[in-house]
Amino acid sequence: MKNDKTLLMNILAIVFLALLAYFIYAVATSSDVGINLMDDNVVENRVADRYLNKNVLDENSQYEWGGKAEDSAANIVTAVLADYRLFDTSLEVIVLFVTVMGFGLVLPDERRKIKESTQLLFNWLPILMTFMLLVGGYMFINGHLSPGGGFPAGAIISTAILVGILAGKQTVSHHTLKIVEAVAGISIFSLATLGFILKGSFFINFLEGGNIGDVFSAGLIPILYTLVAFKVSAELSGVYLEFYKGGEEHDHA
Amino acid sequence: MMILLASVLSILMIVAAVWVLITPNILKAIIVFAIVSLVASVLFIFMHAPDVAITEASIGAGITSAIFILSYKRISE
Amino acid sequence: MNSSLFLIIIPLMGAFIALFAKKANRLMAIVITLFMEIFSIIIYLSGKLPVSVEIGGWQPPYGINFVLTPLSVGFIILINLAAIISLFIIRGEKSYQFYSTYLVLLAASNGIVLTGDIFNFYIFSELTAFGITALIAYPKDRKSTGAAIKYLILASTAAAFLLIGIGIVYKTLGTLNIADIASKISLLDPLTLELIIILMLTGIFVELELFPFNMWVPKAYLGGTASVNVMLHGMLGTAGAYTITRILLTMFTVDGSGLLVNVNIANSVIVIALLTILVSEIAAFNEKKIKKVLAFSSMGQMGLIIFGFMIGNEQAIVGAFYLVVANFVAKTILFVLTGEFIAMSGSGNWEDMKGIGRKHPVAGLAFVIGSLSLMGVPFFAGFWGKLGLIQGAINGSAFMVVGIVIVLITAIIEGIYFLKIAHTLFLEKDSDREYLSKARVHSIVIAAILALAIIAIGVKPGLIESNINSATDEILNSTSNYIDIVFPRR
Amino acid sequence: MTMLNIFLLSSTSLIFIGLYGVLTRKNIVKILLSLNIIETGINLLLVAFGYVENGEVPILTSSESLKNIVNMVDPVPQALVLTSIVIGLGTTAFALGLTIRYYKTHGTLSIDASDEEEVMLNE
Repeated sequence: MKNDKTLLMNILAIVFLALLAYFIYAVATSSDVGINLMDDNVVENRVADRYLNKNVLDENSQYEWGGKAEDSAANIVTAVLADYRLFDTSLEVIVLFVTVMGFGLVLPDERRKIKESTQLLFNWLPILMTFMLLVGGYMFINGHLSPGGGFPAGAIISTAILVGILAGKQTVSHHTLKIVEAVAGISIFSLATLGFILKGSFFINFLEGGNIGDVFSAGLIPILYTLVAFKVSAELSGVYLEFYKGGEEHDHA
Repeated sequence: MMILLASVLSILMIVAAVWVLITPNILKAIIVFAIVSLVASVLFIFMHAPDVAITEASIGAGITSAIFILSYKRISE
Repeated sequence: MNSSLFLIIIPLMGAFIALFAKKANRLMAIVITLFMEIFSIIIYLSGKLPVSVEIGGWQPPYGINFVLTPLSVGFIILINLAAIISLFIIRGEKSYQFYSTYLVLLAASNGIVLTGDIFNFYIFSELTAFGITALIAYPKDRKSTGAAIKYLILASTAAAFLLIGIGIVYKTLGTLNIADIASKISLLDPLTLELIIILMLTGIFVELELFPFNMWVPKAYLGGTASVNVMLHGMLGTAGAYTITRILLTMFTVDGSGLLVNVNIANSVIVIALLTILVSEIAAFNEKKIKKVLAFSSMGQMGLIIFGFMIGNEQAIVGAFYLVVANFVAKTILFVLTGEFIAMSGSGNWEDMKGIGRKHPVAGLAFVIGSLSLMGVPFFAGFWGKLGLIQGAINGSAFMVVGIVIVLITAIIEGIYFLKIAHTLFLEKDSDREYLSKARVHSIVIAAILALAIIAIGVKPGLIESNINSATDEILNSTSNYIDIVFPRR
Repeated sequence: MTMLNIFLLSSTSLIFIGLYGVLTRKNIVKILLSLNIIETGINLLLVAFGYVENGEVPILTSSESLKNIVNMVDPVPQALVLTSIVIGLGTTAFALGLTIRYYKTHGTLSIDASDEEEVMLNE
C-alpha cells in the first residue's frame, strides 16, 4: 500500500516536471512578436548600463580610472550590492539574524561538551586561525576593489571559530557574540538613519567618495562591509556554538 | 577548450546532484552535495562572476555543508 | 515623506535592542507597535499621498523605492492594528527571541506592502516566512514543529519559483522596479509573459492560502498560540491580499485597467479560488477543533477575496475590499475569543465549550456578531462585501454564474456550522462545569470594540466608502495612480 | 553548443532534479538537500542570464578595463545571487534546527509522520 503511494507520487512528479519542461521549451523557442526569453538584451534603458557607466544621477557624466564618480567602488557588483541596492543588503543581514535566532530557539537544549582533539590540530590552531582572520579581514576591507565582500569574509572569519571548536577550544563566549551581533546590527541601521539626518534620504552613501581604485574610496562601503562581516561571523559562530556546550549566561533570558 | 571543460563540469555536477537524491546514506549525500556546490562555484568563475564564486564556495559549499554535517551528527546520536 | 522609512528602521532596531531588554521587551514591543500605527495613520491623513519615496538617493528604477498610496497605507494601518491586538493577547511570553522575531515580522509585513521593487518584495516575503515560522515553532511541541517545518519547506520552494520569475523579468525587461515592469509589460512575447505570470503566481499562492498549496494552513493555525494566529491572519493574510492587488492587478494588466493580460490565467485563478472556497468550507463543516474551523473559514474568505479581485469590474473590487476589511475585523474577534475559550475549557474542541456564552455574554455576543459578518448577513460588515461580489459577478461573463452559486451555497454551509458553535456556546448547559481560568477582561474589551465596528460598518457602509472607492480607483486606473507617481516625467 | 547554452541547460536540469527531490523524497534532510540543489540551480541560472559571450568581469582594475565597459557581463544578477545565497544559508540553518527538534518530537525523519498527538513518544 505504502509502496503504491510512493510510486504514484513519483509518476505524478515526473509527469508534472515533464509538462513544465515542455512548457519552458515552448517558451524558449517561441517566435511571436515581442521580447523572447532567449533574445539578447534588446530592451533600451537596462538598469545595468547606467550602473556600469556610473551615470545614474547625471546621464551625461563620464568617469576615469583614478578619478571621481558618483560611486567610486571599482568592483561594480559591490557598487550595486552595497550602494545602489544597499537596502536589500541590510535586509539580507536581518534574514540571517532572524533565521539564526530561530535556529537557536528551536534547537533542543542538551548540548555536548567540546571534545579535546588531536595534538596536531591543537598545535597548529593559532596559525590556522590567524591565517583565516587575515584572509577574512583582507576581503572585507578590499570588498570595493576586488572580489569578496562582507558576507564571504564573515563566513571565513567564522570558520576560524569553527576550527577552534574542532580543536577543543572555545575562543569566544555566547555573550560576546550576542553583543557583537547587536552592536553591528544597530550600527548599520544607525548609519542609514544618519544619512537621513545629514542628506535627507535613508541608506544614502553620505561620505566623500574618493578616487576609483584607492583603498580609501567608495565612501561608506568599506565601513558597512566591516560591520556586515562582523555580524555575519558572529551569527555563524553562534550556530556552531549552539551545537556544543556553551556558557551558562545566554540561556535564561 | 573552455567549452569542453565547462560541459564536463556541468555533467559532473548533474551526476552528483542525481547521486544526492538516490543514495540512501545521508552523510554521503551531504558530502556529494558539497561537490555540487564546489563545481557550481567553478562554473561561476567561467561566467565571469568571481564575487559569486567566492561566496558560493565559502557559504554554499563550506558553511552549509558544515551545518548539515553537525546537525546530522546531532540527529544520529 | 522620506521619513516613512522609519516604519522599517524602528522595528528592526528594536529587534536588536530586544536582545538585551530582558523584562522590558514586551513594553518596548508595544510602544514600537503603537508608534507604527500612529505614524501610519498620520501618513494617511497628511494629504501628501500618493507619493514615491527614493531610498539611498537613487531615483527609481535604479534605486529601490517605496510607493505610498491610499491603498498601501490603508493596508499598513490594518496590519499594524492586528499587530497591536496580537501583542495584547499574549500569554506570559518573556523570552527575547519571541519579541525580536515579532519585531522583524512587523517590519517585514510593513515592507511587503510599501515596497516598489520586485526583488525587495522577494526579500520581505522571505523575512515574513522566516518570522512566522519561528513564531509558529515557538511552543516547540509536536504539532508546532511539524507545522513549522512543513510551512518552511513549502514557502522556500514557492519563493524559489518567485525568484526564477524575477530573474526572467530582469533578463527580458532589464529592470526590477514594479512600476517600470508594469509600463513595459506589453513589449513581451505573450508566451514568455505567461511563463512569468505562472512562476510569480506560484510564488505568492502559498501566502494566499489557495487550494493546492494550502495544506499548511490548518496545521499552522493549530500549532500556533492565539496571538500568533492573529498575526498569521491579520498581518500575513492582509499582506497577502495586498500582493494580489500589486503583483497581479498592477503589474500584469492591460494598460493598467485592473484586468489581467492573459484571460486564460485569470480564468484559472478564478476556478482555483472557487475550488478553494468549496473545499475549505466543506472541510470546516466536518471539523471538531475550533481553531481548524477558523483556519478553513480563513482560507474560504481568502478565496472569496481573490474571486472578487479577479472578476475585475468596479463593483466586484469594491466588494473585495469590503471583504478584506470585514474579514480582518471578524476573524480577529474570533481568534482572540477562541484563545480565551480554549484557555478556559482546556480543550480545542468546540463541543467542550458548552455554556461559555452564558458565563461571558459580551464575549459570546461578539463571537456571534463576528460569525454573522463572515456569513454575510445584512446589517453586518461582511454583507456589503458579498453583495458587491455578486453584483460584480452578474455583470461579468456568463461562467461567473457558477461563482455566484458557489458563493451562496458556501454562505449557507458557513451559516450552519457557525450557528452550531453559537448554539453550543449559548443554549447547551453544563451546570457542574468548572473552568480552568477566567477570561481576561482586555481580550473581551478588544472583541467588543471590534464587534461594534462590524455593526457600525454594516449599518452605515458610508463610514469607509470614500477610502474603499479611492483604493478601487487606484486599481482600475493604475497607470495614472501608480506608474505616473513613480515616474512623473514620462 | 555555446557556453551560454551549457550554463542554461545545466542550471535548468539542477532545478528540475531538485524539484523532483522535493516532491518525492520522504527524509527531511534529503528534502533540504534537494532545496539547496534548487537554490544552486537558480543561482547558476540567474548569473547565466547576465552572461555575455567573451565578456569581461565587472570589476575595474586599470584604465584599460574602462574601455571594456560595453563588454562587461551584467552585474545586477550577480548582486541578486549574492543575496539569494545568503538567504539560502538562512533557510537551511533554520530548517535544520527544526529538523533536529522534529526528530526529538516525532522520533523519525519522515515528513509523513502525523502531527496530531495520537502517538506519544517521548512524553
